[in-house]
Amino acid sequence: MKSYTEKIKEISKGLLEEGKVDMVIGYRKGSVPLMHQPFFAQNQQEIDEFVWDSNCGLNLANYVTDRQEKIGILATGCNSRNIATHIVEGKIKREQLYIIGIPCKGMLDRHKLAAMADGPITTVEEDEEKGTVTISGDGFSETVDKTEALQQNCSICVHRNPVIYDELVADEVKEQTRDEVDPYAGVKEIEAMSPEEKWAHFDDLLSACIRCYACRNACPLCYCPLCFVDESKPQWVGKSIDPTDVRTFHFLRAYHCAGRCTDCGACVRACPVGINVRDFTKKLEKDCFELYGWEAGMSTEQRPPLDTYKPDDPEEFIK
Amino acid sequence: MKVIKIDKNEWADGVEKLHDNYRLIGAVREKSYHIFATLKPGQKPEMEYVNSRISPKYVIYPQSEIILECSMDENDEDYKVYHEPGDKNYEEKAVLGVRPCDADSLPLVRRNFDTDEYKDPYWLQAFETTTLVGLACDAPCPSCFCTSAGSGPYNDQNLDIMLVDNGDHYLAEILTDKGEKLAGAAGWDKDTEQGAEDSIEKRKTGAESKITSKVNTDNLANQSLLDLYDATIIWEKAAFACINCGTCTYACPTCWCFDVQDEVHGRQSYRIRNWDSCMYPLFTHHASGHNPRGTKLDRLRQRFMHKLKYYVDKYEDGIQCTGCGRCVSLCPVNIDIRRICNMMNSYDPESCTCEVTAS
Amino acid sequence: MKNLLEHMGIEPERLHFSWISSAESTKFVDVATKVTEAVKSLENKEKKFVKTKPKVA
Amino acid sequence: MENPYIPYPVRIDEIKTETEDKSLKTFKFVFLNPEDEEKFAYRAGQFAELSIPGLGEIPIGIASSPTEKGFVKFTVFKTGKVTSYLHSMKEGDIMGIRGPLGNWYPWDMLEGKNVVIIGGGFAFTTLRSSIIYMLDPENRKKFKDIHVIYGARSPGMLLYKDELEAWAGLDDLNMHITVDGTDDPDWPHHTGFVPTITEQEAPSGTEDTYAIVCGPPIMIKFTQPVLDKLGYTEDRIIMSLENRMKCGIGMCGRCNIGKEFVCKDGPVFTLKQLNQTPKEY
Repeated sequence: MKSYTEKIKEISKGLLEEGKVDMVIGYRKGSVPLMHQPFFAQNQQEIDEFVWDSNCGLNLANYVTDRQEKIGILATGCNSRNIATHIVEGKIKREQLYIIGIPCKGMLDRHKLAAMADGPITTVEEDEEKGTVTISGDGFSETVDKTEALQQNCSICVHRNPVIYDELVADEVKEQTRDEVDPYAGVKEIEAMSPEEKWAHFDDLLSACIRCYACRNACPLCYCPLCFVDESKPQWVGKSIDPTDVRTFHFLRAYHCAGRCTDCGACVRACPVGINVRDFTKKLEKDCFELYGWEAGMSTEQRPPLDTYKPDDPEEFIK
Repeated sequence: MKVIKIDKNEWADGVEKLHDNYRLIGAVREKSYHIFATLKPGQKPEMEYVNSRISPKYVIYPQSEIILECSMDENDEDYKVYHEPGDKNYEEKAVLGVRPCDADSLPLVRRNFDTDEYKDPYWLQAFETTTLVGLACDAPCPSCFCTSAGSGPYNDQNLDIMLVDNGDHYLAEILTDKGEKLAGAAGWDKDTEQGAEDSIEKRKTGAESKITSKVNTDNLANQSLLDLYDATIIWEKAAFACINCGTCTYACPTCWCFDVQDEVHGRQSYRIRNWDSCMYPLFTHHASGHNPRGTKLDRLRQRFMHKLKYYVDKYEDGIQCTGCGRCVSLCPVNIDIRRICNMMNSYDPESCTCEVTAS
Repeated sequence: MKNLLEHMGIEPERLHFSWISSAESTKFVDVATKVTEAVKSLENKEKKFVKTKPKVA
Repeated sequence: MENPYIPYPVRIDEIKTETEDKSLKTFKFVFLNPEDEEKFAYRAGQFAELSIPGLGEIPIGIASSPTEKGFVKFTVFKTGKVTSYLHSMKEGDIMGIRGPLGNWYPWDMLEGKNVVIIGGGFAFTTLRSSIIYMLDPENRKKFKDIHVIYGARSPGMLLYKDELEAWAGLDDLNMHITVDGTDDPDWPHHTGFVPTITEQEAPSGTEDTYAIVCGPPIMIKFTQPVLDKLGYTEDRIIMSLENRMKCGIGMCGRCNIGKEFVCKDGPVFTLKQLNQTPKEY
């Protein structure tokens, strides 16, 4: 990953020096393990703070919404798909962006690792040769395969390379195929449940929700100036932590992401209480793939399926 | 102050007895971390845990709470006349194993809810009926900075009892009448052996030495409020990263802001108080459309200025933070209050520069 | 919409989509009756997404 | 322990539409329990939360004067969810009032002084309260010259028209009514913006002259330099602020400007105080 970081710095330097962009958006080293900070650089000193490794989880597409400047931006596979979605939805212009493509090897799951650790984690070390991650803290040290330490969305990811970019920081990584990994294994588990079991599953899933809206705000798709949960005329949903209101919020938010979600995992990563919000969104992603053959953000030309009508759209549900 | 010894098996027996007299709240494991929750009959709190994910402030100040209710039926006596709900329950409760940093947040919050002019009956009644059995903290996190934020891992100032884990037994400081009463109800009264207070002191020094990160606050009161407010260098980068979620405020033991919402169900209307967050644009949004804190930067600055400057000036009693470190470890974009605090403390308005620390 | 609602535990019988023109009053009555009966015949009577008193402190 | 969240139940006694666009109505409330009126003892400049069960509360300045007994009055602009509903309510309907809240104009300090009241648009409500209060025979002798400068967009948008006319005829009050513009060739008052009329009509800002300014931000912005020029120092300019509020008692945390809460430490501040806080209003 060192080579990635060096290359990012080199490209950023060139972009700023040549005046091609006004700022470059990347990450700087975080003050706690597993958490780097989205950061913009406008000079050499700031470029020097850039870092790239498996702790750059928050989707940077969030940071270009409606911006007017010319921007250099790092983009992994999913980030680039969200940038493409932004372009399609008119939230940024392609010509404003210089996309520094990052072939991605996945991000570490901060919730999973915290749960594995026998105490607070103070350091995380990655051995790229061996493909392992070592977490340690006061009186413990544990080494696991990186594949086990990855965010779930990363471990099943089939688009690790950016779909749009101006320059890559390294050669493309090998893509996982749908034969090797089943992106929908988690969804299928829930689909196999009875209605009661499903209801109970989501009750349990959401029981810890504190409605901080980190999932929504970490999501690059959630850029509405006024979210439906915040509207008062009419008020669509209550604001307390009543289970019905909490579920309504999650259900409707997921639905607003249907056909647009790239499964970047920012929502899950941001959640302070570790709720797998993807249990909602992944189902919609699966349906869009199976019903419409659609994967979000693969091109800057096509609008998402729920945004368009075709005479041959499936309509079995209408009786 | 009296110090007694509670063998760990006596602890378990005592907790069993306490179930009869108190609603007990303690740390329980929720999936991969701990939260504070009401214990079921017979259930014991976990005493070996990294501090709870979200602060236990909701024990006294629930995230959502019905504060008033009335009927919407013309035939009822309380038709459209709001009154306190009839089913409010302020039974005696005890929090077992609360950390000193969380207990130390209560007087900071109290000064908001208990003023000369107005008293919040809900917070105060819940607070007054709560006995706090604290657990001195031997397992601080890397994000903890309580020792430089007016608290400390062995700070017993705001507890009724403080337990110190001493191997096969707890050494228990009985600090208040409430604590005395609870110890009595649990049947804990064994004298300590000689040197107990020395062991506490020794453990305290050990725990404190584990806390290596700190905030500098000595210069905050001297800084000009408007200079800090205008110090772009402090706010710009953090505001860029901020996604304006409410994680920091909801996890924080010293944040208290709330919203009030009316809900009608059937023929009954409820006035509900919900936690709110200064991070949300709607928090200050006028009906006219104008928003005095309309940008991310405004809102992020409000949170830190509130805790580290406005309240330093208002109460002249230090920062509105006990150093529990939750916002540091939970912020999805790593905005670190320690870093911001040190920047504010060291800001030089002449040169518009400040010291930037690693954390 | 239907898929996600079912996914989180709403019984399929509780959800129905029909295309009914404003002129098709008989079809509307017919569908409404069928749906009501389908819901009534469900074993699980627990009300979902129905809020009576907010479940808060 | 007194519960500060419980409103006093009131009945709407009278509703009067104030302006030609019907966006402003004055509500006269009578307390359901007569003893509540005493508990609701207020000073001119304070506000209260109007509470509509099932919808919520809104903070509104009290438009009646403490010298008017038997009722309280509020003039409400229709803008959000609660105010829109309030505008649809009828005489006889039951709702609630919680207060009085906040501070008031510094009446003790203003004793023996000249007072200039400058108001614009629908921010005139607590100024009405103040004028009625000062004109009360018991109180009038406490103040020296009183000037009132009040402007609205057009004659039809002026609040309290009958009272304005009555005040204009008084000897012990200098009333200056103005409108931005009018088609009425017989309009007997000023035409022009409030800052301009202030420059023409307001007395100079001597040591014993104080200005109370209430109005939309744009009016305040342009009136301030005029007052400067007239010699008003920042500690003799008094303003009333509005911010989004919920609790009204300094607890819910949203209306602060720096370390002050607009709801509890305000809404009345001197310009001097405001110059020491962030401009978050």
